[in-house]
Amino acid sequence: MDWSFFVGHVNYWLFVVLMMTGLYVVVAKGNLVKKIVGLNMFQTAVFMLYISMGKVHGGTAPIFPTDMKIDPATVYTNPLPHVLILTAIVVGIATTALGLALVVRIREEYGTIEEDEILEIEQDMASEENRIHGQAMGGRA
Amino acid sequence: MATESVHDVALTLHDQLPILQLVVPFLAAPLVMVVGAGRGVAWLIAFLASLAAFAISALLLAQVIDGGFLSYQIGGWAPPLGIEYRIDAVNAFLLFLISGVSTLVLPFAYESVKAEIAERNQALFYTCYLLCFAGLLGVTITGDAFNVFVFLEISSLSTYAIIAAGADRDRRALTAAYDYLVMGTIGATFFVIGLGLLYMMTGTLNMGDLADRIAPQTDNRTIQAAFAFIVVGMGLKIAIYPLHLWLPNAYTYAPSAVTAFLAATATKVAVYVLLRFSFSVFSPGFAFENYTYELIILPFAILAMFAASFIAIFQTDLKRMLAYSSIAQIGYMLLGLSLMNASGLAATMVHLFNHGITKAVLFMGVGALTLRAGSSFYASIRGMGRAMPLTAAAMVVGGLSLIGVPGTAGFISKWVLVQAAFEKGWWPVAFLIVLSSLLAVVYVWRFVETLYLHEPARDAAEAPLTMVVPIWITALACVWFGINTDITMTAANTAAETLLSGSTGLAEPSPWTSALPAGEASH
Amino acid sequence: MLESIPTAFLFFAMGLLAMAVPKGAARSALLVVIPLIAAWQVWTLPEGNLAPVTFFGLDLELMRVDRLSRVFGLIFCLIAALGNLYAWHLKDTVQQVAAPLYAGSAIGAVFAGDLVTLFFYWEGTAIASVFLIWARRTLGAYNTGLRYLIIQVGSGVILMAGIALLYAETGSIAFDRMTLGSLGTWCIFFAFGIKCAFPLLHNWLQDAYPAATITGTVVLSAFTTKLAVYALARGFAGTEILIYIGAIMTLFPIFFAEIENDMRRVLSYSLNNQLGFMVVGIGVGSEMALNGTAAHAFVHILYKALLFMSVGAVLYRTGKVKASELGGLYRTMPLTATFCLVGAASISAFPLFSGFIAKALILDQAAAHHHAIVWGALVFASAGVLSHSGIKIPFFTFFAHDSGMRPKEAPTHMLIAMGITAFLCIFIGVFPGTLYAILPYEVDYHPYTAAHVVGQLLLLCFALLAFGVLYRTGRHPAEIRCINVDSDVIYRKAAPSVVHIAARAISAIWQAHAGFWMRKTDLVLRGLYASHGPEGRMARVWPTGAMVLWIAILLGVTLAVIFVT
Amino acid sequence: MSDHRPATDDDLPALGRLLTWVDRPGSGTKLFRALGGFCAALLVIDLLISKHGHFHIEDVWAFYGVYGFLSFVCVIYGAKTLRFFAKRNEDYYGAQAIDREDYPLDQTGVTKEADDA
Repeated sequence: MDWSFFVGHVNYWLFVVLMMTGLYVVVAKGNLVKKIVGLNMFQTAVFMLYISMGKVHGGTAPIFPTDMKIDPATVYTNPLPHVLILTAIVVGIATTALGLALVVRIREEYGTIEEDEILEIEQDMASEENRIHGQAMGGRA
Repeated sequence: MATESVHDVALTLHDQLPILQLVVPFLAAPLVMVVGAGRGVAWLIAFLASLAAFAISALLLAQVIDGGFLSYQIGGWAPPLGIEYRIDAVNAFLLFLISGVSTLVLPFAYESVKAEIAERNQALFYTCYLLCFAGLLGVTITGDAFNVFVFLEISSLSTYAIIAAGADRDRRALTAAYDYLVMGTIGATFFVIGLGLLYMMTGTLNMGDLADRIAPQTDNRTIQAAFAFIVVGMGLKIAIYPLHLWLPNAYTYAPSAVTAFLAATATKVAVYVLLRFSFSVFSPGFAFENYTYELIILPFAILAMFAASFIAIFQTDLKRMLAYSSIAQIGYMLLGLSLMNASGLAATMVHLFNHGITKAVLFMGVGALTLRAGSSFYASIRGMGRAMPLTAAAMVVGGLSLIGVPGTAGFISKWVLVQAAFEKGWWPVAFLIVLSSLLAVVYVWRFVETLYLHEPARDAAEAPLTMVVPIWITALACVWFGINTDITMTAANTAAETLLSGSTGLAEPSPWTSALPAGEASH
Repeated sequence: MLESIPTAFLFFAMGLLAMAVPKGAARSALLVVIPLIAAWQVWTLPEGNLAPVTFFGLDLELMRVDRLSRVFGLIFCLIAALGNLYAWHLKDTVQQVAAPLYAGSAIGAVFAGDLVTLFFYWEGTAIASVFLIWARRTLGAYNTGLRYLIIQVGSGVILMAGIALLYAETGSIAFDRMTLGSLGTWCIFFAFGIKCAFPLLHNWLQDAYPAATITGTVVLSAFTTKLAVYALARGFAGTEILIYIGAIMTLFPIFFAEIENDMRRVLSYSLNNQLGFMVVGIGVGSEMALNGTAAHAFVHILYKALLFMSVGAVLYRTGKVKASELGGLYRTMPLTATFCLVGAASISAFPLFSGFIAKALILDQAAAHHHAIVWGALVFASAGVLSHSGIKIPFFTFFAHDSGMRPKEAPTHMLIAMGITAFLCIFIGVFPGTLYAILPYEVDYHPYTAAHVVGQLLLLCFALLAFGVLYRTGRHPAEIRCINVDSDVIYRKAAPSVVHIAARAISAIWQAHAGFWMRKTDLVLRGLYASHGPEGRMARVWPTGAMVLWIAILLGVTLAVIFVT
Repeated sequence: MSDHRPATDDDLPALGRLLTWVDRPGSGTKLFRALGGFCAALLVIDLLISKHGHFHIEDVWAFYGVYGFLSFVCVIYGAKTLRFFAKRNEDYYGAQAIDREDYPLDQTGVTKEADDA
């Protein structure tokens, strides 16, 4: 693994770093909004992977001249991954919006957006249910 | 650089069936929102769209049940550049299941949604439901790998929304939806990373074309990594055992109709995608696949069969119990898959279908009980077998099918699965399948006992007819497909053969196939 | 329309309908009319495989109609109607549902074209029929029923094993002629043999039939064993060992019947003896011999039912069925006595009665194929039949010493049922052509030759003479209260003793270990609950982060597995 | 039970009354003699008809008669011997066997009659 290999794949290294950072945020942060942010970083890493993949060395923007006289020597960058990622970006925005909307609703219902506090509330609810229904089932639940 | 338009003559409506399958529910979704005011209308539009989709899927299945496939080119753009819808026995069978279940769940949903979701949200609910439905159909029908991702996200996003709609009854629906959103997004993103890696190596996204181009470079690490990403990403959607953690809460706190629909379809679609990629895109002969299945999927499948069943036994909530039972049943499907032989695949396919209808009966039954008893805890549904004889009897049928009692659909799939294990010579696995069925006996007996052998906890009327009728149609389907295996086994066997024969390649050779050498697109 | 419904389904529908229709005349009428419709259907069905079904990739044939299955199907339908007419007075849903299901299973089995269908119906007869025994609703009947059920279901299990072995060997489940040789065919043969009451496998019959209800025994006597005869005729015609098995079957029950006190058990032994004739016919296996078997089964179902009906009528009127308690009933039950005499004459094969024209076919064939010893045994058995069924049944029930009982004549519907059956016995005896016409093969035989008639009369009349001499000199065995042990002593007495001793030994060992294992099991259950219970580690709600971590771990493992291998 | 009915012959059904002949003193002997006569007649007829049995012994005069007589005697003495070995009390198989219990009277017509009376 020499220097040129490292430089030649710099977009992948950045992709890996960004992806892992995103995942780490999702795993490590207890704040629900921060988790969404982590998720966003994670997705952005993928956008980067795709977009950098479409780049062809020495290629120009894939726009045809208006007279449609195309020089066969011209190298174009592959536009397809870019187009794909446009869709993925839309998906990402939708996910973020929905996620944040859920966070708002959770804040309304639980009064907090810290995961450990929410879990504690839910654990209490579950224990209470088990107590009630466990007894009702003759302790066999 | 337009590709040539393939068809000069106008297509008949019949030729347009593949796109109609998708377009009908898709267009119905905004329509529901526009007319939203009267919920009866919203429901009616959703139901009609679903019914139409069901009819279309039946027509499609009839065309491909004996083998062969239909290829539909969106906008007349030829694959691999254009998006192709490719229908063979495998996905036609699944389309049939999805639209069938939806058509049965919607009549049930009418009363259930009225009781469980605030009135102002109901039109939005049906919109999301239709989007989810259309998304699932889209994932199944398309022959384009990236298209799978797009539809997957459409169905997922709407799924998060309709799960969260259960918050009117229990606020934990919100956290369930949030968890599912985080997990689902990561899963889908893994999937799309896998696609990116594949695209990098092949320069194409059409499944048939992908298969042709992957075949010569199976030793490539990038291809192998792509496989790992796709398996894990889809595994999350399937709820493979350690990745199942989103499922119990999502199923438990979602509105009853949503649970019935999702349990019968969503995970099944994910299994389908895994099958499609494992067999049609990557070909079944790849050594790395075999190892993945034998060393990772198989142990977790068996673990799921037992651990999830044990959890199910100890539950206090019937709905949650059924959710865990679903995880166990997914274990059976993955087991069939990891056998990697024709009968194993047939078992997976037939179990997809049979478990789909079985769970539809049970979750609809739970929905009806919840409507009358207020919750699905064992304590509140005690003795309801006497108050709601029709619903309870149908649930017993579903329970028998879940166990795999002869004469029910569940028996057929387990029978085929055990046979497949024998065929492979995996006697211990066959033994484990039977053993885990005994656990199913325990948890099914628990709810049957609760329903029948206790003094009723409350007075309640039988569920409304709009619920009882779809429940019973599905219950009878459980029995029918347990006795008459013509449709299911033929379709499953054809599907297994189709999958095992690997990719069929592109529908029509196109100049683009040769014009784009593999790997060129990645600098 | 009727062609498309397998006949068995008509009976099953009848069973279900019987549950819906209120007790009384309507239900009783239903139970008589539908078998008649079924009989008409069987009569008019074309030959061929009428209801092919695919199940699990197996091609099943639910309705294989040919001449052999038709004659059995016909008599089964007919006797179902007569039996139900005899049971007109019943107001017992259990019996009125079990009887049609039982008859339907037997008919379904007769028309089964493949072994899998046969197996299902085979078990169906076992399970449905036991309710006719349990319907007596006494502890004794319950125990007997259990024994009966175990043996009958056991026969089905062995059949299943045989079918599986045969399928593994030949890849076919067709129910056609088989040759003994492989383990599979031996299993099937053995299963048939149990239902056919082969020697030493026979005792379930004498155990169970006297335990059933009055009307139940009539129905029972018709189906199970004759179904087995049909199955043997279909599968093992011409198997030589059957000739000797059959010969033994004709002989040994005679002696038991002679000293048995319970009249219905006498008839059960007699039934066993008659089966022997049919089995010999199957063993000979020629077309005429098979005709003889079919004819004998046909007439035997009628006269055996008639005898059970007349004894049943006595039981119905007096509550007693033991020879030592009966006698002299002809005074008040003369019609029943007459019908009983008709049945007795038929089974003894007096000329002009149905037994004469059917048994002759088998005897003739045994002789024609030079089985001299077997032939001698059959003639001996013919005289023996006279001793118990021909003389003992009518004589000690209706004549002999007066028991002092003056019961009423049997109820009208029983008389009608017996009358019709008796009429059929005589009609077939007088016009043998009517029966010969529906037999599986062309019949070229004339029973009424001078030599045959005189020979038969000599045999029977001298036997009667012998009875006269022995009875008048007090040498005929007295009718006393007792039972006689048969092979059932093995499983009713010896085996339980052995089991008892073994059980005590085992329980001693168990006591020592049970405590230990109970504690272990308890620990395991507690452990499972702790981890898998609602609040256990495995079932708790996990933080999102932990779930995501799982994804990462699984991805890592998958990648590692793929790259390493 | 049915014993409450007066046992005079006049109450019997016609056919039953007719049949009481067999119980008259001497009737048994008459019947036995008639049977003997019939057997003798059969033996005579057996001389006259031509027989073509499968076995030669069938064609011997009175073969079937002798065989029938001897068979019957064998059956009776065989049965008596068997009884010597096989006979047991009715409670041999314990109290829970049908041999010990009466047929449940409520399933017969007996109780109904008793009610009528």
